[in-house]
Amino acid sequence: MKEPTLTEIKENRLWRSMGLSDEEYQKICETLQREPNYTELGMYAVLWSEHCAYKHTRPFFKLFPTSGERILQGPGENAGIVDIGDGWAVVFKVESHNHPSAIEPYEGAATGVGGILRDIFTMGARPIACLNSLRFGELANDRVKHLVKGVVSGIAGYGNAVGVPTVGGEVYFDQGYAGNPLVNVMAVGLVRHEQITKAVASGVGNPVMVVGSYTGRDGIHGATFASEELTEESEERRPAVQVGDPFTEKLLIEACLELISSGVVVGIQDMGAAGLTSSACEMASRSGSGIEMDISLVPRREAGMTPYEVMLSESQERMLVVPKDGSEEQVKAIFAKYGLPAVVVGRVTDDGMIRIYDGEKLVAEVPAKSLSTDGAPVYLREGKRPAYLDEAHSFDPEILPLKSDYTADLLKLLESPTIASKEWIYRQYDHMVQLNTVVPPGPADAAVLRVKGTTKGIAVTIDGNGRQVYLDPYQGAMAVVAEAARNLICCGAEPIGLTDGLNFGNPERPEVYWQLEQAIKGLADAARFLGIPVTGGNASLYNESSGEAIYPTPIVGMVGLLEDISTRLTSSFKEVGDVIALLGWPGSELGGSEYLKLVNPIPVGKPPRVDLAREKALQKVMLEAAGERLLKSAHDISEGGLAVCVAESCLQGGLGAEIELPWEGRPDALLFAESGARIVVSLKGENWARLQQIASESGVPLTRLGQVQGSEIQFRHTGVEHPLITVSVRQAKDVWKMALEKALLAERG
Amino acid sequence: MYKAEIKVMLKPGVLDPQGKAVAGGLSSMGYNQVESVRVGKYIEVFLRADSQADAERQVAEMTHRLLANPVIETYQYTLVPVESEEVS
Amino acid sequence: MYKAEIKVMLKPGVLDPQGKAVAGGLSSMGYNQVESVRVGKYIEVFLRADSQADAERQVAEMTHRLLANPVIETYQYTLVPVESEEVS
Amino acid sequence: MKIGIVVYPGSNCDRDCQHVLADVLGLDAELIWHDRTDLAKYDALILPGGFSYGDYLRSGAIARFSPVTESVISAAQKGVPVLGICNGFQVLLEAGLLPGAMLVNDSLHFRCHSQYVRVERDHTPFTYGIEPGTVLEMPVAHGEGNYYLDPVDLAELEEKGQVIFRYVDAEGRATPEANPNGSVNNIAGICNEQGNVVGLMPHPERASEAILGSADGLKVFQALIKFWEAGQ
Ligand SMILES: Nc1ncnc2c1ncn2[C@@H]1O[C@H](COP(=O)(O)OP(=O)(O)O)[C@@H](O)[C@H]1O
Ligand SMILES: [Mg+2]
Repeated sequence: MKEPTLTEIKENRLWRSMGLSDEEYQKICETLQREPNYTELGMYAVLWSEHCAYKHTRPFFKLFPTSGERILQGPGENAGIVDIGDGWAVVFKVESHNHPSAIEPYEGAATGVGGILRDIFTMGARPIACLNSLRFGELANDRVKHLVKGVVSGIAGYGNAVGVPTVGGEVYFDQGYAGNPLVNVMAVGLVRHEQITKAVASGVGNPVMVVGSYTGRDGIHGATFASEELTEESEERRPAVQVGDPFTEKLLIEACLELISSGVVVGIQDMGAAGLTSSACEMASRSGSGIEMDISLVPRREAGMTPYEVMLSESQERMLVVPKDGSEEQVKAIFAKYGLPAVVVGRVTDDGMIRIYDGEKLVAEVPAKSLSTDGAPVYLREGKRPAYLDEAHSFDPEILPLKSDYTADLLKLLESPTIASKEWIYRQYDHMVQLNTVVPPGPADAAVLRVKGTTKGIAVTIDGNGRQVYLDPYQGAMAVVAEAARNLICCGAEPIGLTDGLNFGNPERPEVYWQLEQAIKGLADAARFLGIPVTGGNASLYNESSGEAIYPTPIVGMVGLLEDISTRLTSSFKEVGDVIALLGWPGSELGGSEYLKLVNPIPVGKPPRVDLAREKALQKVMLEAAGERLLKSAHDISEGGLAVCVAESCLQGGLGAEIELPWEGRPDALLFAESGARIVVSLKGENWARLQQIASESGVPLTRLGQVQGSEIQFRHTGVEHPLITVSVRQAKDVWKMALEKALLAERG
Repeated sequence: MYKAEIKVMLKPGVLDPQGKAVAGGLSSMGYNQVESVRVGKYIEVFLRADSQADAERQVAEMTHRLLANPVIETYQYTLVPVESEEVS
Repeated sequence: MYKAEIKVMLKPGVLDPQGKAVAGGLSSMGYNQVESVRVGKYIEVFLRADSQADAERQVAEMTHRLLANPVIETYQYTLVPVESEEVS
Repeated sequence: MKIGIVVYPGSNCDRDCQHVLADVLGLDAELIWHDRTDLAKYDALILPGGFSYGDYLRSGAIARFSPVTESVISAAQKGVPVLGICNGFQVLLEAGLLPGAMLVNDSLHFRCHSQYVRVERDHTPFTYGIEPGTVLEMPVAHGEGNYYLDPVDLAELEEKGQVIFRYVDAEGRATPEANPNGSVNNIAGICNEQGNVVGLMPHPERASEAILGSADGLKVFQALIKFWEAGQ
């Protein structure tokens, strides 16, 4: 392939097809004081893509609280790092792979896992867990079923093979994602403080080495592709789909960790989106240095690759390493042990330039800083409150007919794939390898991992709720942070850090921009108030198909710490006769709930108001109660409300419950509202007084709801004779356990 | 009855981790003259059809829709009439 | 340079869960005339050899030793001389 | 007693096995990279789970030709106790140390969950002293664990008492529902004719500490210690 000339670039405005605007092209010319050649243009195009440059989200990032006593690394590196004491730290980050997964679900999801893992071990940490957050359209659609099966097998195929357990996640099925599924993956690693490694290219004269897989023509322009709307043509964009090789990744993990412990590494960076271009430029710009390399030395899989192709290739399972000068042979020997090439391709310089040679020939020369996020354009836009909000908010749940029996509604909720058991999914994930999974996926609001050799535990969760964010991006985003935190404290863990994933539509549309702005403010305000620093995140914009944006879907991955893992809790009821109680405030806001979705697929109503002071007080009480071992179970109220929450605790434990709702109000609202700051706990009667004391000291209401019983789930309303819900545990469990599998395997017609 | 023999391969240029690993395995077994290996799928479909043309149409369609993944794979097939086959 | 095209199939008596699933998938897509499906592997090996006979010997051996598992699988191969191939 | 744990490129339960043997049981357990061939100093060998060579082509197929495997074969022939867990079992099948082969699970999916397994015979180093009929809870985690042997050889395997573990329900019944992958006769683990080589799909090392849900798997490793102490 011959690369277009300067004239051809200008005549055909080739930057446009790479996703750059005319103004951006001008800005490049000004920076360089000349016109960029094709390779240089390609480098700018990928690094100035939304995916790499955060052009629309960057201005908001300063809103996030990013510091704290435990923070060893905030945003800006490949992943955040939080200290957990005893010389250990937790490294974590979330990443989206929405567009690739829409086109090729298996490989899209698989390479997403591979990419986020590299972000973790590049910091010197051993990856110890993966989670995923998924959004699909409704399962009635065959295309959706195909996507679900593909994505789940892709996550399994990659994660299982590399030996990192997939310990949790969340999945929603909703019309809002019909054209544009979301696949966000989070990885968590564990590192000794002294092993922490950064992605910097410092030390003039130090070698620059490419290690790992051979470079091919995979995914050229993947980052640009991730920054566009999905169209019919994107289905044709074959090269943007990459095939993952988990076997090579496993070897790369072991080789990199061995290399890092050998002490010769100055900096190391994975080659993710925008491949060699981004890794070189990021490593250089972080340390204010430059890099000079000869890409004819890069080990290749295919013949005849042009400089443009080599610089932009997104071949997976590769890293860029800057070792100390003189240690090249040692690096090569370590990689050779794992059968991987390690080749010196260049040197660190002091002039801040990325200078690329193809043999003797200089093929690109650009200032590293100008390529980096510091140099990329930033767009502040005018947001506009979307018109749909007024109509949606005007929905009044009071118009719903009252019923005397809500058993059928509970069963419908338990059967809806969003709420039903996710066992069909996590059974395909190896969630046990590495022997740390103390609370596996399923029985609790978060997964709990032990830290071998200590008494500590780490709890991890990932959460989002696009329906509520759609109805009120600010409140909805706060609710997501609050829910993630509740999920951790329900396991007895104190939240210590969060990473966010911003999944939105096209930010150039004022309504989407408004959603983005509001949601980020919500995330930031909640994180600040609750004292949970943000250590990093990811943005995936342009999630649209046929002009329809997805629901604005910020997701939050959160990590919590248990100083003593033996105080952990799960959500299942444990023993007949235990008291069941509500810790927190009664709630009856039905807006945006799964219950309303039964009657109206589009989200309607005003979503629950978030009261952060209440959330904080509740957290304190819950952690104290867990620490004193007063509780047998804890489960936060989220999708499906109190009724589903209690039912889940029953089904997990195979026991029933006898509940009486002591509040006034519409029974459906009491049963199914998704208001926050509420946790259903169970405990031995003898611990009641102490729990009440702790709760009242913090001003948190504690309400007795009933008790655990044998084989039936029953809800009554005080003063009403006919029970609101009566169903056997067996029947509810059959429905809940099999629903997802049935919906997925159901034949058409 | 017709028998379709369908070969499904990754498109040229798409990474083939299996092929790579097998090539590595063969070379460590001493087959040093192996240049490269590609691993794909081989699928046999036995079907009833009114005519060769009808069988052809069905096989082309099902291969494109289900048996191969056109995003990363290519395929080839041959179709032969067979006596009633042992169906397994 | 030679190119070996190797088809590896499960032996007739061995149940083929993948083939069964594909057949089920095809029938639910409306291909009711599909009688049965078997899924196997298709492997291409490019190798240098002094002669067709030498290539033949190598391929037979590597297939028997590694590419197929004689406990459950059978295989067939063809071998053709080719011009130097693009190696991927 | 010194135990060697063979590490192939792509093995991923090697460190888990080492953790249980060394940290939980206090044994001397070493990792052996696949290019080594000197296994003389080991009193027992373990082939752990994982995805050797990505399990590309067939599980265990390429690992069978790693240098270390030849040495494992000769050690096995000399009577050294050898245990293959999951992928390790698959390697033993490919290496011909145990009869049969693995097909993909009948569900076509990877399955990871807790599982009941019944111990059938106690004449191997890894079941020594465990009462036949004992039901152990040990997780499975595999995509290709559907054990196959042709009917004639299967009859012989049963006849000779080489079936060591079977998938069962909580009550110890080998029902079709208790079979996670479609294995013939609910077979979860077998041994060679001499009894010193054992392969099983479930993961005893994942069930060796109560905090992880079950400590039943520890019995398998303790059996080896007893067997060793008894000078068998
Ligand atoms: N995509 C997934 N991958 C792995 N585990 C999942 C996934 N989705 C859900 N889970 C697990 O299933 C359980 C129930 O999930 P969910 O229905 O979201 O529960 P809750 O509403 O209580 O948070 C959790 O343990 C969760 O981690
Ligand atoms: Mg949830």
